[in-house]
Amino acid sequence: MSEQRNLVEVKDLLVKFPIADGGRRSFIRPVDHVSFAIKPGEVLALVGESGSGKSTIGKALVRIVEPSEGTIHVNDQDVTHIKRRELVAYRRYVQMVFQDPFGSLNPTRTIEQHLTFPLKKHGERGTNVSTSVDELLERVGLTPVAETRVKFPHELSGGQRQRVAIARALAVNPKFLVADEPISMLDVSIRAGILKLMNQLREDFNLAFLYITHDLASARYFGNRIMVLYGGKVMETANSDELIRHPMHPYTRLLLAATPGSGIRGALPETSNKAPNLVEGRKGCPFSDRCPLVTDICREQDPPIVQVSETHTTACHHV
Amino acid sequence: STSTSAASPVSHAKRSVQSSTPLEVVPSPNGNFQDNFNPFSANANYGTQGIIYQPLFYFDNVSGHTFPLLGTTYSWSNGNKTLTVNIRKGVKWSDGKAFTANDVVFTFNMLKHYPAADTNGDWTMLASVKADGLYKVVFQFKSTNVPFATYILGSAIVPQHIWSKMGDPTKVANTNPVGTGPYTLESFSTQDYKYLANNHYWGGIPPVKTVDFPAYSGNDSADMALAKGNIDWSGSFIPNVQSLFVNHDTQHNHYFFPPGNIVMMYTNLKDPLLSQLPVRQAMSLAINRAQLAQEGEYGYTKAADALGLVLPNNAAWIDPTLKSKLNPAYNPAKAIQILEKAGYKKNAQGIFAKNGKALSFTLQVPAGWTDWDTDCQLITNDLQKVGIHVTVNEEQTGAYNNNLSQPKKDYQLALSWTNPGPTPYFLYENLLASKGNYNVEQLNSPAVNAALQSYSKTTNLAQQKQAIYKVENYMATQLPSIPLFYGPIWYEYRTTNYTGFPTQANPWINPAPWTNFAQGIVLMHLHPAK
Amino acid sequence: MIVETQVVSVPTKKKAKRMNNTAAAFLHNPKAMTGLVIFLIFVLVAIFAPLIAPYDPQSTQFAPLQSPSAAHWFGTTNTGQDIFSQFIWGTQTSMIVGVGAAVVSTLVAFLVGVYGGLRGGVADSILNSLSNIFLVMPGLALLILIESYIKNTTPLLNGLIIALTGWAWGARVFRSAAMSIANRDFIVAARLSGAGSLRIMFAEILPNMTSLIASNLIYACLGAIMAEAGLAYLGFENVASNSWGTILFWAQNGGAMMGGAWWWFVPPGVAIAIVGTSLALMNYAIDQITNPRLRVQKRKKARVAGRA
Amino acid sequence: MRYFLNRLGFLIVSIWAALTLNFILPRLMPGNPAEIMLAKFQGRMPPQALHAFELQFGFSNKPMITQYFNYLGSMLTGHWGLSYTYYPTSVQTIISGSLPWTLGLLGIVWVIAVTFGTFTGIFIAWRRGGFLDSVTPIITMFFQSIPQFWLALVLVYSLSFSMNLFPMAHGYGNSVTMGWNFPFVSSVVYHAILPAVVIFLGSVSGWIVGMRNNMMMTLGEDYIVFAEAKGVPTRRLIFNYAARNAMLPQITSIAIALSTIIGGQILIEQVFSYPGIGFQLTSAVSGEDYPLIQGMFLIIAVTTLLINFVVDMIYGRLDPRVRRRGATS
Amino acid sequence: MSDRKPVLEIEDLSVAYQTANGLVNAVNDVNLKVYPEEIVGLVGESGSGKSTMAYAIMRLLKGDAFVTKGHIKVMGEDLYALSPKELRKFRWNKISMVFQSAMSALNPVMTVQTQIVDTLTSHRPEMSKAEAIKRAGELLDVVRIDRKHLNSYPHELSGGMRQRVVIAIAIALSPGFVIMDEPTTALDVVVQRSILDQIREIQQVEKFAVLFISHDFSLVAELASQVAIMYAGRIVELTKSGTLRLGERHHPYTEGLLRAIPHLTADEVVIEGIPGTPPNLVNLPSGCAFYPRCPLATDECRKARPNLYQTDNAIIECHLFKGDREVQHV
Ligand SMILES: Nc1ncnc2c1ncn2[C@@H]1O[C@H](COP(=O)(O)OP(=O)(O)OP(=O)(O)O)[C@@H](O)[C@H]1O
Ligand SMILES: Nc1ncnc2c1ncn2[C@@H]1O[C@H](COP(=O)(O)OP(=O)(O)OP(=O)(O)O)[C@@H](O)[C@H]1O
Ligand SMILES: [Mg+2]
Ligand SMILES: [Mg+2]
Repeated sequence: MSEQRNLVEVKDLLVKFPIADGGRRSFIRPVDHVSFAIKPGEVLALVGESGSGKSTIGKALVRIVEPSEGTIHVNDQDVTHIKRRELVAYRRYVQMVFQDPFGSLNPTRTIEQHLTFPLKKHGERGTNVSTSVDELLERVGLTPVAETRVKFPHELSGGQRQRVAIARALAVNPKFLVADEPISMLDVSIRAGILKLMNQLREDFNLAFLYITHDLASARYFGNRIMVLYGGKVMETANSDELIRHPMHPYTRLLLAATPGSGIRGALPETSNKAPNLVEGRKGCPFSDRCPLVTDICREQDPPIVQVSETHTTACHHV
Repeated sequence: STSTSAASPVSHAKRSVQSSTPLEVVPSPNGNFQDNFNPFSANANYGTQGIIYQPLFYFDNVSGHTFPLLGTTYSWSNGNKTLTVNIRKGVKWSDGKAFTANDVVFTFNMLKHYPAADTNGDWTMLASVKADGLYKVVFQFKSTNVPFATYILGSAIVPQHIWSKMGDPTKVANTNPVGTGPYTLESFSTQDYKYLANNHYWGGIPPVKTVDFPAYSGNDSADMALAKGNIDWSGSFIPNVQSLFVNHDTQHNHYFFPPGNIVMMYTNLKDPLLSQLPVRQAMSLAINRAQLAQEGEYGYTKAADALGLVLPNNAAWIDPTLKSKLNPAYNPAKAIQILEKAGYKKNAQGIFAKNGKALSFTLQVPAGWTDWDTDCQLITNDLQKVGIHVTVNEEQTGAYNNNLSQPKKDYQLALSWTNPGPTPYFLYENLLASKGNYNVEQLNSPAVNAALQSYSKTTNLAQQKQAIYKVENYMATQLPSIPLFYGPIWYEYRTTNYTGFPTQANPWINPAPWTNFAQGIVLMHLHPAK
Repeated sequence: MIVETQVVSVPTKKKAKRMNNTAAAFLHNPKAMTGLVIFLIFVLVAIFAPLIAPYDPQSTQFAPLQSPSAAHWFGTTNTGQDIFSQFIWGTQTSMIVGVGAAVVSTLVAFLVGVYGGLRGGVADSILNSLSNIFLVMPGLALLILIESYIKNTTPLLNGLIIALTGWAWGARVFRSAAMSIANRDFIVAARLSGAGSLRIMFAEILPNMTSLIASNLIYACLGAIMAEAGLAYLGFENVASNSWGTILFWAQNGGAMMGGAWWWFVPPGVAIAIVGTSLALMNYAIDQITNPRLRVQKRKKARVAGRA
Repeated sequence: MRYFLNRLGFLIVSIWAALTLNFILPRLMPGNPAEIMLAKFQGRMPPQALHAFELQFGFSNKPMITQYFNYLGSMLTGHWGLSYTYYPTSVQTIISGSLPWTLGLLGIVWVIAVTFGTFTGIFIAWRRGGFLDSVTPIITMFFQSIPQFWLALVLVYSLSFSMNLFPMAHGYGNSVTMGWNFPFVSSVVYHAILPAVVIFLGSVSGWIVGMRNNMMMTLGEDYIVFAEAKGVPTRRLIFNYAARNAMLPQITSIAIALSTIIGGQILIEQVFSYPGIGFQLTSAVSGEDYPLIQGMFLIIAVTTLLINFVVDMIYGRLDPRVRRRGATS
Repeated sequence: MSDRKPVLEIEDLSVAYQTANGLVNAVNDVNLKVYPEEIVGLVGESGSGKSTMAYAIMRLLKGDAFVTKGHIKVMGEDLYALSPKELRKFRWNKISMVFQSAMSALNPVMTVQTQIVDTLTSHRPEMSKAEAIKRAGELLDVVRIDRKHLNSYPHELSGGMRQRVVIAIAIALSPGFVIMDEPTTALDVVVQRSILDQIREIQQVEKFAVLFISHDFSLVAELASQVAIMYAGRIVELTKSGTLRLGERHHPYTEGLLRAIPHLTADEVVIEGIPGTPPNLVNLPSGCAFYPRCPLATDECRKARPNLYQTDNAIIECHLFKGDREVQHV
């Protein structure tokens, strides 16, 4: 796997959003110089707390939000700022599955309609379309197909809807899927099914994933590697097992401590509910406000990314 | 030189009884009032000209009578280029100062100095105005124009001691008017204003102590108030006046709608088709005027005569030889004959045409003048029957006026009014003289011009009549425009509180309360009902 | 490859479409049905006006000011026109104006609101300010201002003007709805699968706004009928045209009220009130249907109790 | 503060828009003001005087852009020109004479309608499903659907003309003198009753139904259930918790309510010969008095905009979320 | 279990919603006891009737929901027998509740202080304003929020802080029993954890009993001493939380849930979902509600509703446990 070329290569990605702040226009940076690469068939799990910029990275990848700086290469093509036709073509390569299975399907359209549009849009015609719809539904386990096709989203359960959403993403035969917390709104009993389905898709089609989650356990289960994000910056990246067993960054440790079932238990810092400051112009490590190890340097300087091992990097002054 | 003594068949009644019941007057529906009692403003409140300010003479166009007000007599000399007026003695301004010839001279010189205030255009004819002592004023004309004296003598006179300090008379609201008339302003508000009797009025003590002018927004609210007996004297239009007004109190509620002017169908004589007499004749014959008067005008008026006279007001001026032609004929069959004789043939649409030109016209009418709208509808139908096609164009009043009054007239047919005066001359001059103010049809007839010219040069009634006869003949035969019906003067009155209003039996003066100068005269003739 | 998950079909009584559920709820709502039936009666009258109206509405062939009789159900005017015929033709005009203006203004509102809400940014700011301005401008005053320059309008032109000045409220509603829908993931998903803006507006968003659109149509229709009547009554409409407003104009002009000719001014006024109420009823019902919280439950059992 | 500036900005922009609209409209129409003015005299004016009038009204042939800035300048400095119908009275004099009447009547009725509507809405929402809840909206909807001028005419005819219960016209009796004296004030109140009733009937329904619906929505909110659970007394629950929140969306719709009321009032003042702006506006329109029409429209627009601004400010006070968030309208 | 009088006693409780499609049986014949100072977890999938039960206990069911059957006693008092006035007094003094979503449980237009003070003064009219404010400050101390936030509006607080405020309001009158309906689901893991720690801390000080509702197994397992597992409106198992792991004897549904969660630290991660979807509550399956999804279902499961069986650590409603002692109540 490691010999393969990267399918997705993100370098120094930066996304800015304007915010209204006391009348002046200023910006927040939910994604602040993030770099990573994903190989075909690989799953990169992106964990981090709410508002840390996970979805924004995912959306930048499928080009729903416009990257402000940095580059995104997919299949060696620079897709950072492509427009129109190129973009449409690009989106046959990458697709996205969303968190909320209720919101990601149009309540007024049938399952069939949800699937036929992308199929047609990407060139399929006539009876092909119908067979393709059947195939897709079968592939995601929505049988009996004939019954499912004519249903409206509200007639399906959350898990079934999420399957439809995956089927829709698959309709264009992508090589890369951004899965933005696809199971977090689902019931425990159904989550496993979706995770297994995605696992299978990875194996069957060598599909690569950016798997966004805030649940370390599922990240470890599904992800080959885990990337921990805080305040728009990458804190730590490592192979899944490695990260869980040998967390280096204080934030990763905090996360693990908060996750039931982890060996690490420790007092959570008092300030643990303070949201990271994303406003452009802030200095130092974004975690410095909450970090138990914080020193002056943390507040002043961006920590450098330290290569701990071949597959393990972390960004902390104290490692 | 001839001296004309102003004849006044009805003199000011001198009476000492004064009733304190206010007289409620609604000249016409109105928006809110504004505090403006400037006699030189076209928008001054009702009564400014006549109840407060007065001219030297008032020339009535309904009765043809002349009422001497601040003047007593006038005479012409110097080849009818000099007009000498004797001023009434013993007149006081309502602030107690005496009125003299100097006030008259001042007023005219002020108009000369501020042409914008000279809305009668007095100085287009005047060369100079001079006082000859305290009670005589001499007007010098640039050229002879006897009838023009009506305008000059009819101009309101203001006190020198006040207006000399006012500055530009067009820019003042004159909220505290001081005049010579029978009343002074008592109070003003936007919804009503009141006049109070001027007990030092030269004509005697006014019989009505307070005259109240309330504002009514529309016909309906004014009509309701009228029906309810809240209004004594009104000049507003009422549909079904008999049932809606008179029947509420047959003993006291009265109305009388004397003809005020003539509503014409103007034909643009610059139009190649309309300039042809047969076309105009056919149109005139095809229109059922009686129906217009009955349906369009609620039967409140009559079909107009063919000569362009306002009858019976102008009855004294009818050319005896034209008596038979007085009533315009309604004869569609003959209209068709005339057109056929003139070489017109009906085309596929059933419209008469010659040389490929069909008799198809647009007829302009001001939007929202509902009675005229109905009239136009009827005219369209009438003309359609004889093969003349008319499309009605309802125009906004501004545009409509524009189209008719601009040097380049932009219309084919138009329904419009005429501007009459104490004698037919004024209407004719306006309508037919090449330079007439309302020569909408654009007639340019040397014969008519000459006849009118000869009228204006003389003070001799017989000569004037001869001139008028000529024009009457021209009207009857050439149809420069097509008279349809008389425009009525709306006038309702109630005799519960006061009597003495002009009546149908004795229409001695224009009875509408909105008639400037006449209303002051009428007020002096009222007396409290027993 | 096939993931073993059996689909337990969620029991639905019939394979009714979702839309039909709302429609069905509408049809089962007594207020809505009353409104709809009344409105449809007027629509039918409007459609079949030429067949229903016994006489030429403008013809002055009858005796003036007759009170209602078998020959003249609503009597005659002071110029001898048959008021019933005028009323029927007026129904047609007023319904065309109402429905037409409703459609036009809703369309404008939809385009402005949804486009702005979807697009965001400068375009949205401009469109939003524009609709806010139109929203706070006093409607009738604006109409009168416009009418003062273009007098003598036909009812249809008036309808158009009413529509073009009256879309702001709808645009505002549509915009906020579009904004909340635009943030929903299915719009993003549609875009990802290649849908363009137009498709998103009309195929993805529009069906999700049917109740808003319906309620806007109703609201606009009511507003247009009333505004047209007001304008006509003030005389800002070709008086030769035939609408409820012009009947009132002529009635007022002809002193109907004072002359006791109630048959002349009562029918148009009452008709407007009835049509208006029918529309308001439908609107009220739509609110209740689409917003479950507004629904009042008719409980068969006591709220607390429940001791079986 | 930010919210305030934002709203102020909107106020200024909309006033500018109203001004510009006011400038553009007459210039889009055929004919120029001079000709329209002359038309007022319906041919009674000798041509000799025409030029005089052109001078008086200051008709200009300057370039559009110059005219525009002159216009903006004079509008802002309160020089709204001279009325055609009431020349030489200035437009602002006329308006200042009628504005108090309109604002007075409108303000009082509006306050009554809002208060009554709000309380009724609260009440019927609290007793949802009750008799009043099912009947009140329908009755008020019916009244709202009646053309107001028509209702006004019917009432004037029946109550005033036939039954003598109320005056038929005007803002006060002609026999009283204006001022703060009892006869005048009572006469004003007496004259305002019928117009007020009509405006009230025409506008109250929206408030009732709107408040009811908002109340119902609010009553379903978690914080109401929570407050009820934690034992907040019913009265406080209804007014401080539910009604206060339910009123917020109502306040934003004040704009529409206000312009509806103004619209209705224009027609109604006409019927009652009420000496307000609406009556003045309609007569200005029939008189084609363009400076006056423009001034009227402007004052109506600006008044509405100002009231909206005030309402926005109140809204900001009532809803703490807004102050921060800035304008979301 | 304990001889003390339970703070909560639910007997055969059934709750239904009246809908257009028929009666939704959200809670069916539920029995449950909670003893003083005890934390009991209530776990179940979305829609299994957890919140409905909580509302029923609080007598807060609204509109179309009503208790069809059974009794609820809180501290020996039948809430449904109280007059509205008594009810208002009883609630919050004796039993309070933390709502599912803190954002919507706080009135957006009132400051934190007002909302806390309202709670206090509504029940203690004798309390002065100043006293109430002082107490409000103390309560914020308890949930570790800076007192300066007394004058904040809810939207000015973070999600975690809001939830703490709601908790503060819930314990304002020191009730003996607090229902917590998924108090942390909407929050971040770290925040969630710190709030849970706090709840535990406060609970240890104030000694109230808690019914803790959640759908997160591992969370509840750490917090509660006992866990009730709810499926389709029934409590299918009541178990000691320490035994919630694979390998112990559990209801097939519980086992399915345990298998469905990937474990953070386990060496080998295999997960298995429960096939199918929860049943329609309008017409429940005749026998065991779980049988359509149960891998071990027999014909009997389809026909008859199972009885309750007491195992070493749990009470389980399942035919598979026939060998164990049958009990009547949880
Ligand atoms: N379109 C946008 N405009 C402005 N700010 C945005 C926009 N989208 C996201 N943000 C902000 O960027 C930050 C990161 O958001 P993002 O959705 O990427 O977080 P996340 O890690 O996915 O959080 P969650 O776990 O809640 O989904 C947040 O503070 C959010 O408010
Ligand atoms: N107002 C209502 N009308 C009809 N059915 C309802 C209503 N509220 C809830 N239900 C139904 O009752 C059942 C139980 O709902 P409840 O809210 O108690 O579930 P829950 O276990 O709390 O779920 P969650 O974990 O999602 O909060 C569900 O099937 C739900 O669909
Ligand atoms: Mg996200
Ligand atoms: Mg719940």
